[in-house]
Amino acid sequence: MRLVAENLSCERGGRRVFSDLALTLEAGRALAVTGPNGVGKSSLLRVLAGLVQPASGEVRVEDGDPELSAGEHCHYYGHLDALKPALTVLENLAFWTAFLAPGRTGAQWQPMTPIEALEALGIDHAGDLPAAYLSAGQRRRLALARLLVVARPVWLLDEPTSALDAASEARLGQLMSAHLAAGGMIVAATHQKMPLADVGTLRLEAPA
Amino acid sequence: MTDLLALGPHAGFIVACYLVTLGVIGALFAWILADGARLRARLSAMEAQGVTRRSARARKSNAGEAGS
Amino acid sequence: MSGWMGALFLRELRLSLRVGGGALIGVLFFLAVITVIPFGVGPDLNLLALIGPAVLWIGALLATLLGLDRLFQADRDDGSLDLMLMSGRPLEVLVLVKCLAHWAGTGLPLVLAAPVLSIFLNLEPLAIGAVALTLLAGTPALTLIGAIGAALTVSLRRGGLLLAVLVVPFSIPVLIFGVSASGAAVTEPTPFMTPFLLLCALTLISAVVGPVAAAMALRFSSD
Amino acid sequence: MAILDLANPTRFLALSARLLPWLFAACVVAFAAGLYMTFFVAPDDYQQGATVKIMYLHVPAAWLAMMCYSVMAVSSLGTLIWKHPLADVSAKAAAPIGAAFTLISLITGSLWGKPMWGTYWVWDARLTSVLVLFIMYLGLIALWRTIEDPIRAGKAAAVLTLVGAINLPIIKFSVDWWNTLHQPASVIRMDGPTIHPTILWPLLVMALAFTLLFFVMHLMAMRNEILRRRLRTMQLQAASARVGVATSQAAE
Repeated sequence: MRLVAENLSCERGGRRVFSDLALTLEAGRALAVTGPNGVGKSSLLRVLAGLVQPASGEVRVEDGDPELSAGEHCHYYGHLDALKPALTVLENLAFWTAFLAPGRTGAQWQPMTPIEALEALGIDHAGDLPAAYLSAGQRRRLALARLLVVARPVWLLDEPTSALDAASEARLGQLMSAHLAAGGMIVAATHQKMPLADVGTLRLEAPA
Repeated sequence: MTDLLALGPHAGFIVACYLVTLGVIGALFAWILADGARLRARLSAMEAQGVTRRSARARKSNAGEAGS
Repeated sequence: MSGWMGALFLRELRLSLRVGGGALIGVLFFLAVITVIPFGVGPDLNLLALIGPAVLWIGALLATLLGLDRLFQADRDDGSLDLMLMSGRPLEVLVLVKCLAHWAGTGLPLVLAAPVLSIFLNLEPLAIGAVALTLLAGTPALTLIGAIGAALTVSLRRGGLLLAVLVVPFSIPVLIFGVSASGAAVTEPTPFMTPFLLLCALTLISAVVGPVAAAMALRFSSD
Repeated sequence: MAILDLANPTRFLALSARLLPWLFAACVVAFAAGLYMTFFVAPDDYQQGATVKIMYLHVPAAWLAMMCYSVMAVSSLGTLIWKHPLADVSAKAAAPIGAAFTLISLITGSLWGKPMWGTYWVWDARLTSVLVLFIMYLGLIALWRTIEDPIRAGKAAAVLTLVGAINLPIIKFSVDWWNTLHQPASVIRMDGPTIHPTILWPLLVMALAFTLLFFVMHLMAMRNEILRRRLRTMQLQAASARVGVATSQAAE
């Protein structure tokens, strides 16, 4: 399975954000997208996720699930946590578990149950508390838990390590390595170094 | 007891009024009691988990100093 | 297949009933509108009986429309809408489920409150039954049509009022048949069934047009 | 020295625990006396016959609705001006009780109206202003329910209550004026019988019984509210500290 994007260009508010960008990502590999602020890292992730129509070019997942679009193979972990403060932590996670359609139901893609996901991220003690009572770091970890409970091969992470403390960052590193080992792919827009071994980098330059 | 029966032609309305009043006040009273019981139960469950209030923890640490 | 729809329906309903949810606010608004009108029109019971159904219907229309602006905006603000667009679930069915949950939280209480409020408007039992029945058949249409406006104004900060302005023209047929059906139940010559069946037809049409148009608007709204 | 330092919630809980049984007993006695006098002592009215007995519920309930709103208004002053920590607890506890009494007053008024005017609802000046008061109560309860943080909700509700308190006389006056402006022939004054001692006494006793009932329920609701806030702070604590950490602190 491969994530392929060819001569992608994207416009936001009439401004050309990036143009004729191409990338291919093999299974089991991770890609860090770097570059100064405003160069379009987040826009690239949103284009890969299918949330934004590219001005030109196309994104496809080769030998993935033919009926699904490229976006439906991806988990999108953006700046917003998609959590409802009025619902408890478990209710939030249980909803996404039931709601999101899995990207591929291959054998090696065993998703975790909500409880396991919370334990993997160290917030299982707050399971029955309303999400409103969580700290920023805990909310980010709860958003990360969504990636574990539904099996999708491609992870699109926007600033994954932001608002995470050292322990959580280490946990994130382990989860990412496990995902890659299972044949998954990760595209992360980030400034800091990724808690991963070998990571390809794609540097976006501001258009000359 | 005969006076009780002499409620006149509109007895139904009088009884209805008293029933409504009893109903509304009864429901409110029951809700307050139930709410209190539910809160006390969740509070004791919290305490059982070891989550203590600041003042309780302060008292405990004072007791600790006083004791040692 | 029905797992995700059930999960979405329960989530929306639970959110609307919890603190900060908008479920019962619709009924309070309805009560406020119905109470205010006699102060303008005057306490003459016969006049109130005459305009009763219209007052109840317009109150229900306003209560539904003004409760709809958070239908998609709440999800957009916290990022849930992006995930819903990527969820691999048919967006039209998703919008339909959200509308049903919103109707169950806001529309249904209106239908249940209408008979109580019609006492203030001195409606006789037959008219009360007719208004309740027509509201039951008509309020889903108002929610489904309003969802189009909600989807169109999802990215606007103060979309609520604009939503009502955009959508009121589409809800006029529902209002006309709703009021004439509830009025027909009282005045003998005009039949009740014809306007009522047309009202049901309008609801079924809006059950198709609403979600499709709203889904399209949502796809364009994400930037 | 503050007359009774009720500001401290723990002391308030202890004091109210001791006071409640006595208040409850007094309330039961007052109701027993009131009901006995209503049914056995008070004569029927020459016009309305026995339906006047509804007045013994309707009028006290309306008085209580007003009294409850004034308790909330004073509590709102306590929240905004004197910064009394228990003031918003008292206001939030009183709102549902006030709404309940207003509802009783509305329903009994409407049931009283049916035999007298043949219709359940008449836009009589007093009934109308009680209806407006009912909507204000529901608005306050809704405001309490939508703002999550109790302190901010307390301040917002206090402002709304005070605005309401200022507007109540204005509403009362304008409704009376509106009523006389559209003076439909069918409405007769709601006063009913001239207050004759044998009718006045049961009314006062019933009013006392209702007032005692209000204080009993108000104290109980305030105790619940204090427990609810304690639960909330403990939940916030539970979320921030892992349970393990909390116990180790406790063990120090």
